[in-house]
Amino acid sequence: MVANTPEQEFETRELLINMGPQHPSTHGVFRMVLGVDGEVVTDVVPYIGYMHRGAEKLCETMDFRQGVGYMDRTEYLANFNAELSYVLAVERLAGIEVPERAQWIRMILCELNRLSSHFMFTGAFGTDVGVFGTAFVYSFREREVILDLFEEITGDRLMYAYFRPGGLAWEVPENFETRVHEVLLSARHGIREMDSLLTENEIFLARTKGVGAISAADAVDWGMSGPSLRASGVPLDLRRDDPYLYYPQVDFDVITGEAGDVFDRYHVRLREMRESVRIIEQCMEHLSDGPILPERLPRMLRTPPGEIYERTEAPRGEYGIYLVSRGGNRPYRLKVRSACFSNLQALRDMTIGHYVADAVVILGSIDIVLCEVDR
Amino acid sequence: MGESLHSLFGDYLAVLLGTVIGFFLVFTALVATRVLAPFSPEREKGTTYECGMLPLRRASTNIGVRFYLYAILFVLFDVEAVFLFPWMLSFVELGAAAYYQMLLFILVLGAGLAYAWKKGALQWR
Amino acid sequence: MSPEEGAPDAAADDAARDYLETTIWAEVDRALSGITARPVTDEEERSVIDLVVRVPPREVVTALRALRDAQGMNFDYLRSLTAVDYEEEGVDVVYHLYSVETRHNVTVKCRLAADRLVVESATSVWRAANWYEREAQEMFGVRFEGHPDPRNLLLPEEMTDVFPLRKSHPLAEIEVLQGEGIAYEEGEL
Amino acid sequence: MNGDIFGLEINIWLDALVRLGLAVALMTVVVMALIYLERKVIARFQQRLGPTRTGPAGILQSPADALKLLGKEDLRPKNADPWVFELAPYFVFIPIFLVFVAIPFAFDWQIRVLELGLLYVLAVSSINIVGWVMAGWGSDNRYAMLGALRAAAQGISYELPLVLALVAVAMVVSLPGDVRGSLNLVEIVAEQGHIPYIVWQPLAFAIFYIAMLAELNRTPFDIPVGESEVVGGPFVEYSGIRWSMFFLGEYTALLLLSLRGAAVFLGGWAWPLGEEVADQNAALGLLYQFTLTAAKAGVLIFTIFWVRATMPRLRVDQLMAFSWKVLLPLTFAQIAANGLVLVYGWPDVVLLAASGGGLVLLAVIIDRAVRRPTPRPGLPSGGLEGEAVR
Amino acid sequence: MRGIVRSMATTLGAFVRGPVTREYPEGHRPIPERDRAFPLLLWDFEIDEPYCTGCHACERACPVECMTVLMKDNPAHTSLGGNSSRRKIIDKFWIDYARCMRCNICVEVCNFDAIAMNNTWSGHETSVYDRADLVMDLPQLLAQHKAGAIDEWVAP
Repeated sequence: MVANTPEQEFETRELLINMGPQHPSTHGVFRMVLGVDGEVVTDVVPYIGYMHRGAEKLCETMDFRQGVGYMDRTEYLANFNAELSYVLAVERLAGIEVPERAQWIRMILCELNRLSSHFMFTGAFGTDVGVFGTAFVYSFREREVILDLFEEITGDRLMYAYFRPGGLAWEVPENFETRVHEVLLSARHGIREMDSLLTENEIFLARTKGVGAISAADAVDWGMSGPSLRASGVPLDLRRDDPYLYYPQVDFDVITGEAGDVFDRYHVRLREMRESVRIIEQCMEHLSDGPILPERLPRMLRTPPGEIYERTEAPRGEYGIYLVSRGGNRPYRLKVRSACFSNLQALRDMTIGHYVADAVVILGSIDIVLCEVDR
Repeated sequence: MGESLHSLFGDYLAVLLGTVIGFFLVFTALVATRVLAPFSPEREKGTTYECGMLPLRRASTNIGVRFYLYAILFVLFDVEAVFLFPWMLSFVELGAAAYYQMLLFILVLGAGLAYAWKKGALQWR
Repeated sequence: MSPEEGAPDAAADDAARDYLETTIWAEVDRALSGITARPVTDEEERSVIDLVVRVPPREVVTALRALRDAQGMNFDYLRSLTAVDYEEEGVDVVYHLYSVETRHNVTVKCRLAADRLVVESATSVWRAANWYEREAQEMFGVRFEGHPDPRNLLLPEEMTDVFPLRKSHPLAEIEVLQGEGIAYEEGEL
Repeated sequence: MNGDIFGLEINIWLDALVRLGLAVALMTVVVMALIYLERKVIARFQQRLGPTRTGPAGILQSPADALKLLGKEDLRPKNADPWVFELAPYFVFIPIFLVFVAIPFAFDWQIRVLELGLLYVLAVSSINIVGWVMAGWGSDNRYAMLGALRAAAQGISYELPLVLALVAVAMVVSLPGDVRGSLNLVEIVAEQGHIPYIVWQPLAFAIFYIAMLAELNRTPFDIPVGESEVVGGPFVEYSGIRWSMFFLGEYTALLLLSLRGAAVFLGGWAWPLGEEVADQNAALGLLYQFTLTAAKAGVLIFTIFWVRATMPRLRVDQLMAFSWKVLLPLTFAQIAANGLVLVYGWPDVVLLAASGGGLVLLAVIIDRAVRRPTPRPGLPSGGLEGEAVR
Repeated sequence: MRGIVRSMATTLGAFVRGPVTREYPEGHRPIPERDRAFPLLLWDFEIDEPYCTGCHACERACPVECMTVLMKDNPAHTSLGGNSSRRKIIDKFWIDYARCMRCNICVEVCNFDAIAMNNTWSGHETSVYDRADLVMDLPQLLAQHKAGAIDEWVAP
């Protein structure tokens, strides 16, 4: 409690506003201190680390199969993508050949996961912009359909632990293909509905256009990735530029924005969902019978010494696994390069000079997952 | 006491009564909660909500001048609105002259608004 | 199953590695003229898919800046920055770079002696390095000189004498500190 | 029972007391119903179920909430200004309650016929902004403070279009004997027996509706209580029954403003055929008139819920700009046009033409101007990492 | 204005279509066969004893170390006059459901198909007031299968 001295009586002071760690708009435990002059943000200091669980250290004590379950927990909205980075790193390091069917299923699941993650984003973003829960419930409805499918396949709605170094844990159910088509049908409907609810709405446009813009050069300098980077007009998509799985065999567009503002970040994601639907449809055509694990897979997987930085395009951007092995059945060092970690760094640049209400929208537009940031 | 005054009093008397009743509604509710609700003061409960952090400093500091500008503008235009009420009830009887006089008044204020607009008083920074 | 005996496309792998260690290295070497850099070709240490370049700690920021500004293959994107603890051998600081235009990767490493964990900050090259360096600093005790804001990032701010990701830091003790395991024995929290 | 207080007969006091008592009962029941309905309706818009646990289909949710709030500990932050903090609920609730005095529900069914009813309603209902500011200032909380300032700025900004839109209608009222203009709400309603004023003054209605949303702090104008920014605004620090006073006030205001809108624009109890039915059968007519009022207010309230379920929230600068740069000039134009038509005695169709044109203009402005990207209001200053804030 | 109208029409469409959620405790969603709640132990009805021999395979494979296994000599073994072929049998088994991360690894490593993931709703509704109550002992782990209340799914 600081009393006003007579000298300070008439000077307006910067109001410090604490947003988080327990605030309705911070998408998890994240704290940012806003310096506010009237309604305009003059300074932003983000504080992270509330969710730090030391996943990297834990993975050093776990063998490669156990580690998969932990990758889920570093990125709880795009678990398949996180698992994928990890198992790809292990496979490449150990030189394991993965059967074709397993790869295609992995691709389908990863793209479905991208859909579910982006649905989650549009919903949460709608709430940030101020739609009272409607966008949130609609997108959750669609996400739920996808999660139902995931549950039928893996047995869990969120922490799948389904990929294994070498392939998949077990075969997908028999009705997999029909179920995927059902899911795609509902996802298409969901995308359309989200489009008509938000994209053209004048108030939504007024809130998002020109807000939180970041230039392409700045975005690259900050190490941003994923849709947040592409919104600024940098066509960097690891699925195309640093291919993994069978992405070179499918046809899809890399969606980019122009202004790099909040609206572009939203719109890039929405359009990307349509591309994901396209990719999944093509994958379904390639899907054929076959094994899901290589024939000769040792019971306890060991890798030769060496290191690998395996990167994949997760819904939020580049999800990298830096795996250093000195031989043996567990990583010597495992570093998780999370997309949100880099994207969040740019928050200060994007927010300063905007209104308080915009700070919330900008934060929402980066689509942060604090679990991934803090690991 | 004149008849008209009497009737006026009779009409607005309900307002006076309403104030008292409204006061008692709130008051009884607050008394009822004192009686019914548990009351166990703790230091932590008395702290200001600040997203789980301790307050950085007092909130009631001086606020940027932007908000006051709107207040001043409002006073100006509200006074005009007050003038409009008596005019509105009588201008048809008073004829075209009364209308144009008021129009002039509105135009002057409109010019004031345009000036404030141009000066950027309506621009939030 | 090691890559030598099991991988059917070992020849393709060799070709890819050859490309990394000759063509890309030539480009990188040209960019790094005047800096004592060498590619890691040791089987035990090299990366499976990327070129790894070792640079002495003194020259690392110069090298990074040269790589960022290089003509042709400019590595303008800092993917990741981290450290690896090799106990008494020292600590490696690892920079993963990427070229947005030419889509090539390179990994820059520098080995810091265990008794002198200091390296110049790369924040002047990429702003992206800011948080990564803060994280490496609190987790490994590597001091990045010239960092604009060297506070702890993930750990509590006053926790500056504990480096959790070092190999010498025990994993189990943290759990005891956090009060895990107590609940089950005493039947209450 | 003969006698007098302040020179007035006891009967007048008793009559007022009974009518006010009825208003209290009505308010309590209707507000509880409204809270329940809003939750159900918005849930339906969001394809959810809404409350289901208390009573059949959850209809006892509101009474249960009221009881729960009554039983909750009443907290006051240590730093709060005790007097301001404690008095704020009174200032929010009482003015809203007082509006009841002049609202007509059916023919000759109101608490009092006030000659200056419209003016009275406008004057009284804007006092509660003081309560909001008191709550925000007294709480000594940043969010509350910011919320209160926003509430005040928004309240006064939209007060003007609201008042002027109603003035535009009140001008048009034609009374027997070729008199135009009245502030008596009963007369205004009675005059709409054939055609409600929304037909003659669509622009005024649109402005009234928008300003009403703003006055009620409803989406898309809910920045003072914006959950994701200021965590509920001025009431962050209030709990238990004290908080529920604000809530009660908010929903009472919703009810009363809708009733006001129904009375002034939609013909209240008079349109269609309100008086004719009453002439045939008094009891049936009364019921019919009540139903008409309730239905019209209900439609307005439903659209408010609908808008709330759909719209994003505007930002404070856009909100202010919309009021001062769009709505205010348009209301002035509306009043000037009405005056012109009335002074020269042109037919009422001209009123419709002018107002309808204004409405189209408003739609076009919303369509165009709002799409422009907003430039960054302030420019960044300071170093790479904020030393100032630490 | 057009966009606003479109948004309003969208929500109105949803209003007409009706709710998609359901009332949770009253109506349980059908749960897929592969659903993984928490692990439980299976009962060998032929011999009337658990399948588990206490071989510690799951305990060693568990990433979060939530299991504690103690084995004993099987009193029902054929050499002792019983009808069981299991020389060793489980004596005590604890699984701390509070730590379990439901990764299914224990099921995969089990050589005797003695452990499975609970795929019933009761496996999910495990709220208790005390964390210590989430440490399940052998009778609790066996109860559900012994009572025939589970149609378990073990990955092929």
